[in-house]
Amino acid sequence: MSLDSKSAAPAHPAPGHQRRSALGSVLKLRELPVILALVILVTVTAALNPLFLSEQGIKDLLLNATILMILAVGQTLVIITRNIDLSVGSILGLVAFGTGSVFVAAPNLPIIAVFGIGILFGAVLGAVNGLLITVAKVPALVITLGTLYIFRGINNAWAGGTQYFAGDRPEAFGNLSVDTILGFPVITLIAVVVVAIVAVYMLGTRPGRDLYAIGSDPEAARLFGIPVTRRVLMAFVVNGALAGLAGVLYASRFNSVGATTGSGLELDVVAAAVVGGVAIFGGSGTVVGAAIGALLLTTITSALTALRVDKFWQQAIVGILILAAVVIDRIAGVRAARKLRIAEARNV
Amino acid sequence: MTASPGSTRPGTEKRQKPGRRGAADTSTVLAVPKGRTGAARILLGRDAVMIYVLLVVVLYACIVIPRFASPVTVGFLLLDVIPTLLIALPMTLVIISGEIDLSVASIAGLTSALMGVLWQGGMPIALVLVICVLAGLVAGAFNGVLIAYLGLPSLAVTIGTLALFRGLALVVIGDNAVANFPPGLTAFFTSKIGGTGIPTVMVGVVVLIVAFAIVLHFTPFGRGLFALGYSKEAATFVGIDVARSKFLLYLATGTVSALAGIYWTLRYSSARSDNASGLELAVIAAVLLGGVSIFGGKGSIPGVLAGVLLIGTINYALKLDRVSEVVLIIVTGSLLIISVVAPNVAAAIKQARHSRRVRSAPLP
Amino acid sequence: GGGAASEGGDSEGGSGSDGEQTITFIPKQLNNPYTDVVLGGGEDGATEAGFASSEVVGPLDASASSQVSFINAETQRGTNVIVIAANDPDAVGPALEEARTAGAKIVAFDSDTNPDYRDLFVSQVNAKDVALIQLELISEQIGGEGEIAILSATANATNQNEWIKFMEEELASNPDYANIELVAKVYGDDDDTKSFQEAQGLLQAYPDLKGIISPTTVGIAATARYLSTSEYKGKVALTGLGLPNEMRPFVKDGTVSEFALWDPAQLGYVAAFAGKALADGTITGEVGDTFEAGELGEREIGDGGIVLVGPPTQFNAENIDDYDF
Amino acid sequence: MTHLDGRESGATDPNAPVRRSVLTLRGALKTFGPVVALADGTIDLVAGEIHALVGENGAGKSTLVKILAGVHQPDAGEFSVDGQAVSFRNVADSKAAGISVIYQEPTLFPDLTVAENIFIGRQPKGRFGLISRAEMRRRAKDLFDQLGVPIDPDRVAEGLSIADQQIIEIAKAISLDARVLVMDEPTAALSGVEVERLFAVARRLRDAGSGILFISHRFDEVFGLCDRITVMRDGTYIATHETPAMTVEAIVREMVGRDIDALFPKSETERGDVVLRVSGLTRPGVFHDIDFEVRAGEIVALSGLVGAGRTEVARAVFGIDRYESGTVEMLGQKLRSKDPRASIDAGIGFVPEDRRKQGLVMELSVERNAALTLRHSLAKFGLISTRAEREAAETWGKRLQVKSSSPEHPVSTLSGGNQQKVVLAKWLATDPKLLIIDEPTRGIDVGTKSEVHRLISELAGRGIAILMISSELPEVLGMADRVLVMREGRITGRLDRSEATAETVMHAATAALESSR
Ligand SMILES: Nc1ncnc2c1ncn2[C@@H]1O[C@H](COP(=O)(O)OP(=O)(O)OP(=O)(O)O)[C@@H](O)[C@H]1O
Ligand SMILES: Nc1ncnc2c1ncn2[C@@H]1O[C@H](COP(=O)(O)OP(=O)(O)OP(=O)(O)O)[C@@H](O)[C@H]1O
Ligand SMILES: [Mg+2]
Ligand SMILES: [Mg+2]
Repeated sequence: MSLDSKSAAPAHPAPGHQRRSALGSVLKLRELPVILALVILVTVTAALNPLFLSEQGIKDLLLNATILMILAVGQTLVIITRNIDLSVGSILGLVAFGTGSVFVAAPNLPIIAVFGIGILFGAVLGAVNGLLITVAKVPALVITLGTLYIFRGINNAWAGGTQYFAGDRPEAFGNLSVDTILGFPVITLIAVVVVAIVAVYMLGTRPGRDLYAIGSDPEAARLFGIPVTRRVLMAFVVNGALAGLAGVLYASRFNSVGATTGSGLELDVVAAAVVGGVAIFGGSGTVVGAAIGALLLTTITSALTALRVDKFWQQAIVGILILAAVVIDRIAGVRAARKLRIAEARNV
Repeated sequence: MTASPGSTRPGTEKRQKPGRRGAADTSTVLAVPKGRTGAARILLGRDAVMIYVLLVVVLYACIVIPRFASPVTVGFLLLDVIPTLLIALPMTLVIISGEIDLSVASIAGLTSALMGVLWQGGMPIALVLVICVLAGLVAGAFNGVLIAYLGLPSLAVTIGTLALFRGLALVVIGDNAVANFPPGLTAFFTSKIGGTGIPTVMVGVVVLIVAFAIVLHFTPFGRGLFALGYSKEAATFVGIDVARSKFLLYLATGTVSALAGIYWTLRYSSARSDNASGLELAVIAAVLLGGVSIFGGKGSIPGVLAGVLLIGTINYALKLDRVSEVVLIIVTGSLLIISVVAPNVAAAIKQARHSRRVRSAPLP
Repeated sequence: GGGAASEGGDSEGGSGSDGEQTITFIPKQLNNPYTDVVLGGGEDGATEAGFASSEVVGPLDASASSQVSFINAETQRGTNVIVIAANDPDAVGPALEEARTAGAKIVAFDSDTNPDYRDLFVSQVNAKDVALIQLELISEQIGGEGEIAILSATANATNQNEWIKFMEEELASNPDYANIELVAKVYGDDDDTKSFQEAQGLLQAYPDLKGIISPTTVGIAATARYLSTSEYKGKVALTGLGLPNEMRPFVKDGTVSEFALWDPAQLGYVAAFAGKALADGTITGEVGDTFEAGELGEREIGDGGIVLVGPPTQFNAENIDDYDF
Repeated sequence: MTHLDGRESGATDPNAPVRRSVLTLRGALKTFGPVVALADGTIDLVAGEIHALVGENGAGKSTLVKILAGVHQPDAGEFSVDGQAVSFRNVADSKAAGISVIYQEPTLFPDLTVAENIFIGRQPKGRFGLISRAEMRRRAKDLFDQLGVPIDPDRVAEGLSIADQQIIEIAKAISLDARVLVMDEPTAALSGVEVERLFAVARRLRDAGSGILFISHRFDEVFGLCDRITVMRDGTYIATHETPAMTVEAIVREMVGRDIDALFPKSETERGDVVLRVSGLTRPGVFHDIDFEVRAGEIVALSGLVGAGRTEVARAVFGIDRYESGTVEMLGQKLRSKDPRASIDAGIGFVPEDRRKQGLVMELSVERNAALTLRHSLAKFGLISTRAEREAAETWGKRLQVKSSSPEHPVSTLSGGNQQKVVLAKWLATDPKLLIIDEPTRGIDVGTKSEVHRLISELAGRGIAILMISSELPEVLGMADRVLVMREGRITGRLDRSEATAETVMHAATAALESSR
């Protein structure tokens, strides 16, 4: 072949647009729609019902979101690797009941130790999921649907009719979800710190980026030498640990923990991640987005109540919100793809 | 053309070094290159395992649990599993085509709510039923448009419609419950065929089962579903209309979910917004237990039938034995996990044994 | 607890012949503290009344249809007496019919079924009394005027709905309550989290709310928890039906001043004796029939086939430590 | 069938290393269940050489590569790096040993940016030990400058053409500064220019002391680039030769164990009536005003540089993609846009360029794949039977000599060439009037290649109209009755067989382009 001039390679765009303006990158954020939705929702509601943004109102909004936020962050790790964990509700239930039991068995245990035990317990349950999935190489949806039942069954067998109430736990522990620092409830601050740590990890470390690569194409990741098994296992363990943390916080905030604590939570958690722009088939999305998704989902319920919207409409509206999030994400994706194509076509 | 011998047939190769046992094994395995067809294929396949497990469980229950072996069992058991059984049929096709539908139970609930309101509003029951089925069709079409034509991920979409349809059910009927359906009709839905114990409605269910089995296993459309479950792109290249196929499947899930909703309402003679809630996970568990691959492309109706009946049987047997539902939950979860883990473990053991044998063979 | 009791199901009982009578309790939902107390009384009653075996079976979720297959299985086992707290008055109907056809006696307790489907209903107390007590308590606590709301269990709960109906009627007709306005009814589905958030929503949507009535043990405890952790503690009154053990901390910290409940154990106890009398044929469930309910003495079947157990007790800071359930 | 024992035909002895061996594999065995993919994998790579590995489809080349890469663990055999015996448990081990691999199938992460794709797992770190994106972008740009291709490092990999994907793979591999670089058919998707650039890079790496293992089915590349050649057949090592001592014929004989027929067995055929007529076909930004016709018995080649838009035209004609204006007529009937089913019914068959993603359903059995195009015609009363499928599949499998252990096995267990045969079989089974073949011999060995060419000629001889897209100039010149040349989405040259030469085709594909700049 006789061609050697560089200009003969026609299909590539000129790399002229590398420096992007700050505004441009904000506008390109995947999380932008959900942030906008949240801002609009809060503004409109507050305008109609000032109580919504009273000190107590804000505190309630944040408290409501806290547990779902932590769960959504964990779930995001797992979803990004093209897996899913449906058992989080059951893990949360087990750990919450476990927390209740620990306080009853050892009332003088330092609170921090109880957190440690809860997180560890969750991590172990997450590891059960992760090991089954990675070692036996079976789909996460099937395994975690299985453990959703099994963990719940164990919780039922363990707890029976026993429930532990807020009164069974030290007051300092319950106060974590009452006291505030700078207007933020303590447990919400814990959640925010968790989100921040995981976000940095996902964005700026190699193992974090590996998770995206794995979700983007698991087979390629294996061929490329990314330790897929270890990373996916880690994602499940972390998710379990976060569900464990959420379980401890649940015990701090709510009154009773027992056999059914946390049931049915799994779909809410996945919905929060989806609303926050996490692609359900892995490879893209951020934990910050998922956290905001969780905040939006819990806020919308409060907002509708505050606006005295007929309660029968509330669930339908949540459904529409989820669908809207999916559609918007899609439109954004299509537009990005079209832009790429146009950029290339011009360059032909 | 004179073909060069395939690397997969080393036994015929003159250059093949003798005494390598792995290779020798291979040639004997490959001495039957013809595939299996018909009955043999079904009886030895993955689906068959579930059928055998079902048979064993039924037998065991008959021996161990007093009164289990009776027509009464058949009746109560079938009445319990019919909603799962119904929805599992289209769900099988949906999952084989590589999608999922989490909104089925909500569609059933919406149908139930609608039925209650319309009947209470004084509409003739026949018309109520027709409208309810149409409502299911519309709900399915809504899913179908979003998933098939707008190309949105089904897991995300149906989590949304799971909430939406259940919400609409609440909007429709609120916190009311309607119970005064025509006694003849509700009685029909719990009636049995003679002394067999088989519920009369099973006749209709069987017709649906046969229809879905034929569509999936013996029609060009069904062949297309398997192909597109594995690879939508490749399916497009052989002229399969991916969007249309998927749309039709969601119509089917919508409609059958409506039927399940109607059954539910009339069997329990109670129309409420929360009817059948949580059924979606039970259906999916049964379908997956029946050997359908969650990634699409693999599965069969006989396998799914076995999966549904297996859970149903264990459920009823445990109840009859007054064993707590806790056990059922744990058993269901474990079965689900075992059903996917076991084949992989078996394959791994086989491969490990094979490798060990090959490795231990003396090298030339 | 109830869960453990249901495990021992391998007993060969239930043939139903020759006085070897069997009784099975089907609560709304297993693993619920209130239910456990009720069933505890039921077990005692069954033993004292002379049943050969007594069992507890039931669903883990309180949905309308979940009890049906348990009734079916009991029918097939030939259980003589089925005691049930219905999640839905009608959904269990056809199954109960079948059980009766097969010879079983049906006693409803705690939450009634449609009267066509049972032989009698053992009610905690006169529905109207329960409703009125709660109204009295809230009126007292808010000083006789202001907005109140109700946080109930599920939207279909038979017993709660009946009480709410009486409350609404009384509010409309009794001049003492003229200044009290019922502004909302919400449902926590007997789920701790849901009830908690419904309570929170109420306070946000109705800034002038003075008091909440929660006629369900789960609801009142969850609401109390929310109030005690928020700025509304001590400002918004709360009453309703609660378990003393669950409510103790909230009474002590001033969130709740007074609430009510009957003794749940008596409910199960009486139901067991009623079942025995039905099975023996000493009563048929007619109005006016009487039977002996062990240490609680004679009971009479009232209008609508209802047996009353006893008056509700009111719990407050003074007496709450005297009770343990 | 003749079998030549390769070891006798002037082979160098691999056991007597001339220079320092960086990598030696001897007697490697790899089985997958009943399939013996590699019976005797042997290779000896020395520092500072480019070493070709050749063999027919299914000879076990890629399997050998995956053993070197640590993807597969051999069942038997000796493996040493730098004289030290090694056994890799996974890819990471292989990487740590300095082996860098470009696989036959591109392994990019579609959601990640191009830069991140190159540096995944070893991203440059900046402050606080966190990844520095700026640095990563800069290095990626350096690499592309080196390769002379302007790919935007910040775009996501999703939607890149196969050629661009391959270039990123190459960038990734060379950025590793590995001592051993293994390239499994890196040029299959590349055009002449890019191939030349790749070769320049490869030579530079060799001169810097790396050992390079190069796999290709194109002999001009093998002979033009490589210092030594190792031949494999049927999973077994045959021989290693110094390149200058060898001829194409000798290599081919070793590869297939016999003499093969001439490539391009073109036979003159009668041209019949117009079968396909495309007029004014336009999709803005992709192709414009495409007019051409294909007659019965005629082979029309669509030539041009990679990215000229040939595939897009073919997809539009077949109905996979929509077009904005223009018409496609099949036997006088206008075809609807975006309706492949109608195209199939009208008698068009389409062998797409990406056989793994488009041509086949990889996990489906061989027979199901072969019968997929026939699902409607095999059905009786709307019902289809496995037996009918099997028979149809077997008929065509035999005709095309598809090598598979069982028709029930997934088609993914076949080698690349045999997969391509299954694709051809499934379309031939539909008895098409027009066959569109995109890159008919991509990744196909010489033996099969000549077979495919003979088949195409034979089909044309039977009156089937053939539209062939090919990036291989010799194939185009050897096979076509007429050549259409595309450039930047337009047809810039229409050449009869008599006029078509390497110069005229290349001129049409590039000349105008140069004058416009
Ligand atoms: N994972 C697998 N499972 C079963 N068989 C396999 C697998 N991978 C490869 N094979 C078989 O091993 C043999 C060698 O395949 P391989 O891909 O190494 O050939 P190749 O020389 O690279 O061919 P090509 O030139 O077509 O790429 C083939 O017969 C193939 O079918
Ligand atoms: N998926 C895609 N997304 C965006 N642009 C694409 C895509 N596929 C192809 N293109 C662009 O469309 C144009 C035509 O590409 P096409 O693949 O048709 O070229 P071709 O001539 O068939 O080359 P090849 O030899 O690769 O088959 C090119 O500019 C290419 O970059
Ligand atoms: Mg290969
Ligand atoms: Mg192309």
